[in-house]
Amino acid sequence: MTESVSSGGERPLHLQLGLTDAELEEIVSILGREPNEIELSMYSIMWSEHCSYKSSRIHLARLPSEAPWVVVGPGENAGVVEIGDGLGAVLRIESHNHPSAVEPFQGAATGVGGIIRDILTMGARPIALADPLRFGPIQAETAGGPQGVTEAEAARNRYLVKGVVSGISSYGNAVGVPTVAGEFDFAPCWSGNPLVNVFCLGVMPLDHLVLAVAANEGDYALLLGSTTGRDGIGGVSVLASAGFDDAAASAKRPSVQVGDPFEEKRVIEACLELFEEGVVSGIQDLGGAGLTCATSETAANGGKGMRVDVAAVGRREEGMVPAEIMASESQERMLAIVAEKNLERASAICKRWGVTASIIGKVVPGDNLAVVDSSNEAEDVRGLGFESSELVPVAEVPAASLSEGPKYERPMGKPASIEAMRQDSPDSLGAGPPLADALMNLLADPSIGSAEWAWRQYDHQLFLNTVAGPGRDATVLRVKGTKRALSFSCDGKARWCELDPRLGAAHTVAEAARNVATTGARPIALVDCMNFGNPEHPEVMWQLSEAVDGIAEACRALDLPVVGGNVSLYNESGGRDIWPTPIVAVLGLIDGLTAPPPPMGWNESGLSVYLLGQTRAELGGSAWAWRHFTHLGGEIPMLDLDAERRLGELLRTLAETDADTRSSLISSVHDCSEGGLAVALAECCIEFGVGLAADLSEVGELESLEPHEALFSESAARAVVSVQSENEAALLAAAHHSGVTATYLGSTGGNRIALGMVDISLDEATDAWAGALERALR
Amino acid sequence: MSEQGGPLVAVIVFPGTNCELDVVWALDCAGGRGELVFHDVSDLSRYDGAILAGGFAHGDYLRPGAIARFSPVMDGLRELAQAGRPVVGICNGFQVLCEAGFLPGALQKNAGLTFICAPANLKVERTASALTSLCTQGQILENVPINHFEGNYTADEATLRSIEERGQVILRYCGPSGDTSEEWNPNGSANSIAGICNEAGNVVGLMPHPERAMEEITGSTSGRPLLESFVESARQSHGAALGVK
Amino acid sequence: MRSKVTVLIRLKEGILDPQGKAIEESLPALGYGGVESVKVGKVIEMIAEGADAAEIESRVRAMCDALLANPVIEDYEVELTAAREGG
Amino acid sequence: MRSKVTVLIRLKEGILDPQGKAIEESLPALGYGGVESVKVGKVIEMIAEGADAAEIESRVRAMCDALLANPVIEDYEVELTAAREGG
Ligand SMILES: Nc1ncnc2c1ncn2[C@@H]1O[C@H](COP(=O)(O)OP(=O)(O)O)[C@@H](O)[C@H]1O
Ligand SMILES: [Mg+2]
Repeated sequence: MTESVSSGGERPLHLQLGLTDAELEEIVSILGREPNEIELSMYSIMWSEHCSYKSSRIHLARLPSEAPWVVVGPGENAGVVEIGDGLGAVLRIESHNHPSAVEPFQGAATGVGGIIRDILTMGARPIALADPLRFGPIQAETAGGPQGVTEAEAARNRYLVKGVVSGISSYGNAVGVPTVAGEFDFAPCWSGNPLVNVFCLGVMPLDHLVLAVAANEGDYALLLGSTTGRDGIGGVSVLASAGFDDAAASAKRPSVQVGDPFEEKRVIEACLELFEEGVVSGIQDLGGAGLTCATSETAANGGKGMRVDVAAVGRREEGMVPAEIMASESQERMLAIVAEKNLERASAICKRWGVTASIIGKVVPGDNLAVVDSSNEAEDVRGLGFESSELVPVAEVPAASLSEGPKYERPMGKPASIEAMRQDSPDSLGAGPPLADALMNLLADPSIGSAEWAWRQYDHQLFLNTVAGPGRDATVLRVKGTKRALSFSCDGKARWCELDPRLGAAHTVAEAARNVATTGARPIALVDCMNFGNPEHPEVMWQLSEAVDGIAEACRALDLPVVGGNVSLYNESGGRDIWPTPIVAVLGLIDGLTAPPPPMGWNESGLSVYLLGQTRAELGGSAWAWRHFTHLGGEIPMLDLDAERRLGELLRTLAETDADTRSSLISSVHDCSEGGLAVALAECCIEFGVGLAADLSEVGELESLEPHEALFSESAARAVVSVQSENEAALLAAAHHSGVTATYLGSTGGNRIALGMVDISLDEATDAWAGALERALR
Repeated sequence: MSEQGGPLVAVIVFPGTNCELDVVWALDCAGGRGELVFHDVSDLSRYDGAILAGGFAHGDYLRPGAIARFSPVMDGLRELAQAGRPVVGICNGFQVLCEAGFLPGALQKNAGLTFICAPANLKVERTASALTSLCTQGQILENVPINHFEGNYTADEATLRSIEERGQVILRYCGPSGDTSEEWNPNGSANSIAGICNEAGNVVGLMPHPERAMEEITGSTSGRPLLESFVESARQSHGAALGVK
Repeated sequence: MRSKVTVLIRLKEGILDPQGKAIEESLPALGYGGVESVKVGKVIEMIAEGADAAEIESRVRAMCDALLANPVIEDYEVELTAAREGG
Repeated sequence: MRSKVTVLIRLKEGILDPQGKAIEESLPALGYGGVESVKVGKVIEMIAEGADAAEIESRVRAMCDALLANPVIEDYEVELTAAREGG
């Protein structure tokens, strides 16, 4: 926000700050008086969409969040689930969409920094990051991109992609948390409003769990880390919670924040040592709404009051007023609540790591957050305003009223266009281009082809946990000191959600869970990032509500508790709302990992290849229709959650590694998703450069399929496996036992991807797929 | 040497270092015993050798290793080096050793100007060093991860000539069959240099991360001969005189 | 005309400079006190060929906007020094 | 005396400059021809306090030798501009 809080302007201050008249009335009734300017600014940032979830809260409440293994569910900085051996896995997903649209490198970098602090705040060492990303097309229509995309637009999107990826690389690598997974998708709806979501995973001894509470009177509030500047002031309400066009984006430029991974690294190590020594009684990261949020939430959670002296806050800019200090979103800061007897130890630990720690507040009786400013007091009192009850606060409000915020039940309405879209079946498209061309095109599509260009720039091995790294259906990380491993996958299916947000969101969950199952893991928790358009549009609220129900339904069916998430609204591009883009991350647990799980592809000749699951004529919302016709219409594939569940269980049994032989029943496993069976088979060939001779005429025993349907249909609940001939009988028995159809497709070998109805060169396919993203970015 | 287990190795931690726990883990795999030593410690006399772990000491701000080289621990490292005990800098540690003048040359940004985290093949060019004594001349170590933005080894002509003549290059990037031509050079390093040593061979710097290639389950065991050589030379230098006695 | 061109690129006022900060913090320990507000920027030098000084300058400015600087967080300055051969 | 000090750090002649090379190679594709010998260096600015200009300059040179530049591959230049307050 560029206007200063005290500036008059013609419009009343509360409106300038983004509060409505009704919200102002609510504040007056809470306080029993008119708020002053500082109080008003504190309410405005805390009651922004980004901090208060005012439009989404009533819907999020419908997500199932309980399971016996959930230690901390939604509502805290991150979810915590028990994984055995006294350990907990800590997970969270966040978005940094709007900052990344303005400055892709720093926007993505500070997004990484922010999510890491959320994990750290629980008491855990952050051990892995993942970045699901969405951008506008990076190829103009003339270069094979979707219809209507100009070269200028594509060039801008390429700039955003490169900036975001190098921001993630630069910050993530330097801060010392490996980035082990990610995801790309491209479509016009994200042009100018990229989605930069970040997932972070931590592991901790459960007895180190710390919460964001200030429950003991007399404890001190220590601000750790970076100095406080004007950067990001109002970033929450302006950058993250309002749609913007190009002109406004330029006006907001000065509030761009720069990440300092070195400071964050020191903060991580210092905090882990503080936890190890048990010297903090509560801790909260400073993210959106800065000190206002951290102080009010810890006090409210502890049922206490807090007194904060802004004069004690170390600043890097001159002339900052209290409202600015309380609102600043300067990065790389944490608020630790420390008992007096532990102050010395805490300071010593911070000093050793070169982390500045200043006492800025104190836990006091009552339930108010009181802000004092002792900068003009005598020297012996200056910076110690939290100790004296004489100083008159410059702001004083009930702490809980800031963090609770309003709750809206915004009007909802099904988009008028949706029925027409669903009726526009892909049947009208005919058989499309020649099958070989279609397959090559899909492999070369940057949404489908290899993302190695990106993950080569990410340190994905640090901590020596990465057993299956980026590029796989799911990432597998061993948990050192135990026999266990964690597996996770991030997924989003926006095209499907645009056609049917409820079913599409449910599919998203199913796909992530299936990915995790291919590594032999049992899904145990989910976090979601709800990226949607303008909540003031009833269509968007309908999409959000439907998507929540879809996620809830799938989670219930698959026994998956939702342990946290994030909501990002006002994502618009060219005045149009983005496709509804819920992104989920599913975490799975492997109890005994003795060897890497089977790879996605086959690495030898002579293996038998089977398709598990059933194929229907389901091209609605498919990559095939989109890639060749920029067509989005028809019904999306059906979802049989029971079939997903049975397939998941089967995959787990098949992929499990035997402790003695250190091998599993199957030689490879890969699920079918974007691009259907043909793309899945091609990817299996590409991984180790071993071809396939198959016959797909048996595919689709339920209905007779056209060749392009057999190849590119995106029916759910399917996977491709390969087995040694001596294991075929066991595979078939296991599939039969799980009630999963297994169809023999052919056997591995050679240098062709020969699928009967189509036959392409493995070398050419490899080249198309491996260079897809890098070529498009040139 | 420690009572239990192998030689005791100081694993140096600067603020911003991030591979220290990995190096301790890998030393354990190689039969040594790593102990974290913070950069403010200057007496390393109880250690049989030292490894400067990778990461981003002081954020790599200004230049990688530029600020780190002023830490008190550098005195201790100098003493170890002079006493002939093995001192190895991995990645960021290599950058620190060059900045501090333990090793010639400097490391610049990769020729492709992007960070690279990828497997590389290495050819052993000299076996008389703390890191390669158990290797054979010309041995190819497959799939040893590299993970850096500034790993492009640079030196002026005269320096390059001198280190080549004195056989100070211990590892070069190569293809699967040992071809060290430009085609296999991932970062533009002069003469495809991946690692060098001092004349005595006890001070070594390399960009690749042998500690990431110690176990089948994480993808490669090609780092083992390197770290096992290191542990062996630490074992042999146990008790070597420190300073002028 | 051939001219040597120097472009100085600096972070805008108010934008955090982590490098400058790290250098400033480390100087006192190395015995170099009395220094503050350390900022790190880039200098790009090149030889440019053009019709005249004005034409060269405007072309280099366009290059700065498009590629050399990040206008969101950086300012730049372009200076032409005496026309000369070599770099 | 307080003075603003500017330090220019450049790669030595003959040392390959990957950044400069990358910029030089990408310019023609963006429609900016007629440019060669692109070199990228650093500019470090600071406010230094000292007895007089000579004392400040020699102290900054010492900082360059010790920390700011890497003598193996870099050269530097120190310039004191008008004494002034603020950064
Ligand atoms: N879509 C969602 N699904 C589940 N939980 C959510 C969702 N969005 C937000 N939450 C939960 O609401 C809480 C508040 O989120 P937020 O204010 O973004 O936290 P922080 O201030 O730490 O960034 C978190 O516990 C988060 O997990
Ligand atoms: Mg938080």
